[in-house]
Amino acid sequence: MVDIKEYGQFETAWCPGCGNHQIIQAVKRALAEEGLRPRQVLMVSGIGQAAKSPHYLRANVFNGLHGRALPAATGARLANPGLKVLIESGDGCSYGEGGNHFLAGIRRNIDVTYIVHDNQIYGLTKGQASPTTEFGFVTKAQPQGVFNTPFNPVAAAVGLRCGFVARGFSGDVDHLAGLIRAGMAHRGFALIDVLQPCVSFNKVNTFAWYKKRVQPLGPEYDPADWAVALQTAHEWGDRIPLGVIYRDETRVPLEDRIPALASGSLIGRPVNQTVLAEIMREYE
Amino acid sequence: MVDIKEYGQFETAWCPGCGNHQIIQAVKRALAEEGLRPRQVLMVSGIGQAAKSPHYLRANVFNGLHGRALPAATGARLANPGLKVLIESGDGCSYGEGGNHFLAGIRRNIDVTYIVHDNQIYGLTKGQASPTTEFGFVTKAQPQGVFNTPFNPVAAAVGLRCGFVARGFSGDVDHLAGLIRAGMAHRGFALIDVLQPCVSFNKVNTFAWYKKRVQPLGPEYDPADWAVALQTAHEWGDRIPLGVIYRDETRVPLEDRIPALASGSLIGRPVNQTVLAEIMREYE
Amino acid sequence: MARETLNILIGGEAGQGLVTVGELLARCLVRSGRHLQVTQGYMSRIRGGHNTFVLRTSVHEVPAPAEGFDLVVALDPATARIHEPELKPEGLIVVDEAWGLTGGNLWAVPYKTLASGRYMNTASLGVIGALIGLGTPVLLAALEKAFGKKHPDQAAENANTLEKAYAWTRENRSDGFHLAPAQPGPTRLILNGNDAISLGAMAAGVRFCAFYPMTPATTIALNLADRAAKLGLVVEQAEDEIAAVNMAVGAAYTGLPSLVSTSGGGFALMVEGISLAAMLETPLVAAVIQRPGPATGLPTRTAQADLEYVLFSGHGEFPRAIFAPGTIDQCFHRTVQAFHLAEDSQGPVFILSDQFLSDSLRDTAPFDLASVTAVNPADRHRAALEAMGSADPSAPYQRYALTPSGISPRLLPGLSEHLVVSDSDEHTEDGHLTEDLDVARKMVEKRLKKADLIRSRIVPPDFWGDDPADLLLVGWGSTLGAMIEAGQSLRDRGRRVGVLHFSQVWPLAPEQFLVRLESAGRVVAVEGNATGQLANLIRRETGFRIDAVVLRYDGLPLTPEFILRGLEE
Amino acid sequence: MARETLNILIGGEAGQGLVTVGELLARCLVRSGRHLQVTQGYMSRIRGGHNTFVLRTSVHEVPAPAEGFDLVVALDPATARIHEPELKPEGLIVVDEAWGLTGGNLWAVPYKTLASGRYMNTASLGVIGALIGLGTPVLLAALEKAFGKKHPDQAAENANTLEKAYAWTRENRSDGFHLAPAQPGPTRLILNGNDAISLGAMAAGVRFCAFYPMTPATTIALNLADRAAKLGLVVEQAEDEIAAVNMAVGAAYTGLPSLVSTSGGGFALMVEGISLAAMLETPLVAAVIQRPGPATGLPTRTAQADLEYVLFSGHGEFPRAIFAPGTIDQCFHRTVQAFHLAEDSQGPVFILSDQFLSDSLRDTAPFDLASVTAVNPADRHRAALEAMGSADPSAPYQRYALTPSGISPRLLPGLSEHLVVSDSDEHTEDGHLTEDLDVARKMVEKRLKKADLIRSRIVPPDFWGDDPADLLLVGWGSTLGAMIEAGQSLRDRGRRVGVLHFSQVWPLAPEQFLVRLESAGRVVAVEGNATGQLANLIRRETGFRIDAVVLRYDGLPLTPEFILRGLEE
Ligand SMILES: Cc1ncc(C[n+]2csc(CCOP(=O)(O)OP(=O)(O)O)c2C)c(N)n1
Ligand SMILES: Cc1ncc(C[n+]2csc(CCOP(=O)(O)OP(=O)(O)O)c2C)c(N)n1
Ligand code: SF4
Ligand code: SF4
Ligand SMILES: [Mg+2]
Ligand SMILES: [Mg+2]
Repeated sequence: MVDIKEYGQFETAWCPGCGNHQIIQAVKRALAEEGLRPRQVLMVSGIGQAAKSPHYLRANVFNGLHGRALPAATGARLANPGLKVLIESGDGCSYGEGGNHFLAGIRRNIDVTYIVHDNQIYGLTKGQASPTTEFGFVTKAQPQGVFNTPFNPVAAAVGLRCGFVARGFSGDVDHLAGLIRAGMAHRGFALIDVLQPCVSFNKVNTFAWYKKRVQPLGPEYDPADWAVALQTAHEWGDRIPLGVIYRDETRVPLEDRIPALASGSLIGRPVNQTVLAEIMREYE
Repeated sequence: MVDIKEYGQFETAWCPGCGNHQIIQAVKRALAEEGLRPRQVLMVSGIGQAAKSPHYLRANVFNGLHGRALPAATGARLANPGLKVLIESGDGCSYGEGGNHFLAGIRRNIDVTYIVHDNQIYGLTKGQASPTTEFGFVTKAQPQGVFNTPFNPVAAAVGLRCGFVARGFSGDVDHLAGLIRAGMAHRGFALIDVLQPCVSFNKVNTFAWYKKRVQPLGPEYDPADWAVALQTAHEWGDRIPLGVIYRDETRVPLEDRIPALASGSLIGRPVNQTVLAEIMREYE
Repeated sequence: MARETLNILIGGEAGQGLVTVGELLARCLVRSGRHLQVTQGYMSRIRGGHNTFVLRTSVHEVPAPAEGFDLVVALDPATARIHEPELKPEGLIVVDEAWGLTGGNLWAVPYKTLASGRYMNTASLGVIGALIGLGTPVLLAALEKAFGKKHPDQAAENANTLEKAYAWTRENRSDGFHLAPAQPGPTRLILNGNDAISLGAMAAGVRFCAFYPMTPATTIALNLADRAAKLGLVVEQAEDEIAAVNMAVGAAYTGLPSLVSTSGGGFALMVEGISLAAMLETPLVAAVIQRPGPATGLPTRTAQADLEYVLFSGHGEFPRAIFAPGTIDQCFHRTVQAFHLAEDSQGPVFILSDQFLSDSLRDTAPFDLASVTAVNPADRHRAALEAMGSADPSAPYQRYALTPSGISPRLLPGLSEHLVVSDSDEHTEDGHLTEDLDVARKMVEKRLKKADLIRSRIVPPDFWGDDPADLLLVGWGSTLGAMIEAGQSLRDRGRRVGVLHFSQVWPLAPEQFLVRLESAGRVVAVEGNATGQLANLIRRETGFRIDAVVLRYDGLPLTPEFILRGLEE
Repeated sequence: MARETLNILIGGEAGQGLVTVGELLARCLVRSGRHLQVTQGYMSRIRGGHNTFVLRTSVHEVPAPAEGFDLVVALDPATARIHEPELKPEGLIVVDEAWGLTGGNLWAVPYKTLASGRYMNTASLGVIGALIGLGTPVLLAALEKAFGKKHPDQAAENANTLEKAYAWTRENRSDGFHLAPAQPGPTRLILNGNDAISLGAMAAGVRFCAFYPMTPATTIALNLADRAAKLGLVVEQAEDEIAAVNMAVGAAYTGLPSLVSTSGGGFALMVEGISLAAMLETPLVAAVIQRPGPATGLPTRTAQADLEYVLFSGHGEFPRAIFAPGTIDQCFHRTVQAFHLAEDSQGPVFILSDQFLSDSLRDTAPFDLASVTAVNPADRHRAALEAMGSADPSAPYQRYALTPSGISPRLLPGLSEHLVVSDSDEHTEDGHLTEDLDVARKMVEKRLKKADLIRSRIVPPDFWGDDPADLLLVGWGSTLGAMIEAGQSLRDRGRRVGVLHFSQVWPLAPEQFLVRLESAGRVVAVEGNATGQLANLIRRETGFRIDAVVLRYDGLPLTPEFILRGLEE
């Protein structure tokens, strides 16, 4: 276990009362408890309020483009499988602009822990609907209310047989830190969708609203049972289950399948001149 | 019923033996049987072998960009809800490059019939893996075989509660034409994933391979039962179910929700000068 | 002595309501016959940080923002500290007594005794109003317009607070900052660049807008969404910018005048769609509101660094037009022109604005709506159909008929027996894909031919000042006012100065401006970028090498003072 | 009399195997000491249609494709019909007797009697080999190399068929098309532009390639994928081009020399990522293989119409370099340079090629691999670390330290105690996001400063011919050979002609070429586009107005004949 102080303490640009404050706390705690030092960690994000997270802890940081955290993280992981790669970004970034990468990343099963700050809104751009915004929710961009069916990321991920799917709540840091640790321990793509109140733009799904509904899954719950997981994942109403909803430890992460990575990171590996010359000779 | 001859007969650029030939036949038959005249129909496609389909029947055609058929179709439908809008494109176009639109289109529930020619390969670009290519399938781009878990579009769509989800087979034109008619009759987003042999690049999922596995759902099957549908949708092995896998007639299509469209197409509607002047006065 | 002009900064944290106070004050100033130009500076966050709302107001027209403040109204202590160095010698910083700040230019207001919690901003308004000599009626009317309907329960307390703060200020500080009296003339609008673009689009007949939120472009779509139901248009928030532009092309193909709005990073994702619009010969208006890049850059600041990027966006070759409004009025009218030109040339047309202009509230004469004709593709469809007369509807309609002008009669799908076929591949006249290379060549030529129409309608650059000039300032877009004010101040010092402003930056017609460049003593380009993009473009088009540049690229708008300093270097 | 040069077209439907025959023939020609240049023409379909594989071969070097065929080998009847008009007066069209075609230039071969089904192409090869006077050993060796391992069971029948067809041909037509004898010199490679780019990338140390399939760029990634396991690199097919470029930037940030390859429409989707690479100061090489646009255009044909598009891609302002190889050798070496320049300037560098060059097999001397140094970011990391000496690792490492050159010492994440922070927002020296506008200004200047390094390494344009020239042809990329051949043919007629070829099109250094332009009698730009993009760029950079243009934009490569016709106009 590493001292959490190594991860520092930073002033943030978030609103007071925002759920992001707790999430970053949980992330730091999980990293320290896993015994990871900042230099071993790469935090990747896109753009949005959530995506500022990597600036609020000490680690290697790749704060890329809106919606594109996952491909960047994929490239980084493939480059250096020695790095622990975490992604933190918003629901808009991850399921809106980045929706195609979400689908592909799960299929690719790259070993990253993807923490989505799901405030069901586009926070940084001042409150337009995100894919997870509830039906009927009124915003300046949706003055008649949202017409779209909300996206249930947990259900989608389980449906795609993502090897690790969890739902957390920013209001329960202990529980969340545990989920993040479990996600990091999982070898392969791990999704942790974190319910996060946005005090400025989401006046519907407030802290109280979540608090009333979230309910951690008990020890009797078996996340290995896919059919049950699928059903649990679709639960969203008076009860919203929290915890590891689905876990399949048998899936092989992409990194393990790529021959070039069998002997570890490619960084600094010199060009094999013999092989290169052989390749050139194929063109004779 | 309209004479199918209205839809013409065209030479194609497809390989002899390709499943596309049957699909276009089924589309024409469905259109004619639905009593639609070519002028009422807009065929939208992206880029790929499948996406050439709209050139092989008489209709209005929007053959857009690779992966972008659905947004273009959405714009066209919102512009003129009097048009019957069908999309025909490939699995790569629809689930690869266009994956984000697929997710969003289902949530948006725009009233289009989306026919995906699913040959489990990128045909036009000469045989790279598509999202639906099976695990282990070897191509020039995947010399060690595909590492990704294949995408099951039918299961994904049912999971997202798409209002109409069907699977067809190019080898059974009658059945397929029926599915397309049902898809067109459905008010809202209708997905028809059509298994289609590619004789040039997919030597695994051949006509015989499909033929041995596909099995139309019987009359006892109730596509209204979502839980059963989800289970059925995930079936992919020795038996591959064909037919309408899920149907929910209660979902309201987007077009019906937009106030501006309450009185029909906006095409040619003059600017209401009184309202415009009022709006300007808000800035006084 | 009363002031003709005041430069007032209201500063505070995001979420403190400085925009509310600022907008109320803006309305009062304009209602009372003053002119106004607002500059907003804000951070990429929702609460906290340091934001500013600067009102430059005068009894004369206000062409530009200026440096140096007469009044700094601090809603938080940081504002006082940060802006003290920018205070003019006689200037005043209004602070809250409760902060315990002291200093020569500070003036402490006992807000606690004047107002309670939620009415603090109303008190500020009262203080400022009294300080600059606005009457209570105009202040109360503005309050009522803003909150009357939304919060009728707070009306009385609002009015009370305002009057109390007003009275207190009059008693304690009656000197120094009163604005010269002005006669309210005919009604003026108060709106910013994005408001004017939205209004222009509505007047031009926009029927479809697809967007993905992106500062500083979002408000255009929000403006339209707000009026979508009553004006009859569809505004769709897309899953990404790629979807937005493809939806718009789909809607335009079908017959709706369509708009997309975005900024640099979002526009990147539209680039393929722009090329699509060109290939399908579909009218499309794209409003690109610039902010500093590369990448995410400074999301809430201003820049003029995407001219070349937009000009050469889209693979393959095709004609286009780019408008770059410099005033609110130009925002409106160039937008109207953009819709007409897109429709007439059947292709993409751009409006290139920036964050500064997009957020800059100004007073403007109401637009003459009656003089604006809306585009209506259905009318053209009918006309084209009539022109076809009794053409055999079973003969395929030639959507891409080769014509001398390059422009083909455009029918809309579903509105006649004729089928409308459009393909992103190279195509024959009937729209179907072809690999006939002779046809391909002709189609390239056809598309490029449409540049003639676009060229025939170029809005010439505006010239202001002395002709010939010893010094000619050349710029585009939102820098207009700063150039004119800098120019005027040099003229006041006896120099012969001209300003050449392009509100259309592509195409360029050398015959409209080259002699001005050649006859000027010294030509200086003034741009909000680091490489002089317009200067380079002018050289590309004319060979003329502009002598020097004054460039700003720190995210702030050009000011007259910045230009003057730059000219001295 | 033996021929020094032959222009041979093999034509047929897609799927008939004309590329197989063509490639075998190419190998035989080069093995037997001839030079070669291939031009491939194919349609956007997998079976049917009409494709061509043209081999121009000579005992001398073959700089360019040429018009007019000596031999047309028709694998289907359509080929005979389509290419009859292009046959030289003495030319011959080889057809299958079974088609029953007759005509002066037709020569019918009784294929049915020579070969059965799957061996038809082998028979063709035998026929052509005999016609042009290649010996059976070289033909058999080529067959063996191509099929020996893959289909050992067919070896005997293949050899039999070849010999039978060969013998039949020798008996029936021994005259006319024999190539002059040549001495096989030192080993030559046979490879096309994309092969050479791939090989250049491998030699330069590429370790990561992400791509989404797109003709004509796909083969670069396929070449790398084929060698990924043995050479130790990762090639990932992405879900779209956006993912591809962002993966590459992620991999490059982490320490791998990275490549993306695509064409115009796919590149559109990478534009935002290019801007990201610039902002993060991450090395990235992008190979853009041009085809005609706009939009999908002609997916399998050639063009040079995306120069400006690539040059101004990406919002915001940042330096870049664009290489435009004109030969196979340049494909290799410019690619190596691109990797080094990307690494040294810490930003995006482009290789701009086109379909013609990408598919054009040519003979080339083997590359001197020993002289190529691979880039190795880890070495630099170590060097930078050493230079930092005992710097306190708890003091934040300044990834974006402001230095006089604009280039900051670059560490890699995870390889030391120092944390590497990169942000697409404007950032401070330590990489964290900032809204300090003074820092923002300095960072803009820092990034642009890196242009100095790029400028210091510009590959000057190559000059060929007479100096000063009466006529100077100016071009870039794949048109090199056609320009030289056109130039030579004019020189043969007594004119003083020069050719100026840019294998790097950005940045331009006027001091390297302006005097050539100014001293030439007449300057003509030769480009594969419709607007003269290089000509416009030269004017932008130098003010020099090129007198005339010869432009081709029908999807076919420039030929010497096309240029000569264009010059006459
Ligand atoms: C390509 C692109 N499009 C749009 C934006 C503007 N943008 C910045 S943040 C954001 C939404 C953020 O929402 P979310 O991801 O949910 O994060 P939150 O702020 O709610 O934490 C958008 C649309 C951008 N930066 N880049
Ligand atoms: C933006 C973009 N990227 C890539 C391509 C190249 N491309 C054309 S078709 C195609 C794949 C087609 O596969 P699919 O959609 O499955 O259709 P099929 O040919 O198999 O019917 C690709 C990658 C393109 N045209 N545009
Ligand atoms: S706007 Fe919402 S998400 Fe953003 S910091 Fe504030 S509360 Fe948090
Ligand atoms: S390549 Fe495959 S999908 Fe394309 S036409 Fe041929 S068989 Fe059909
Ligand atoms: Mg959010
Ligand atoms: Mg396919």
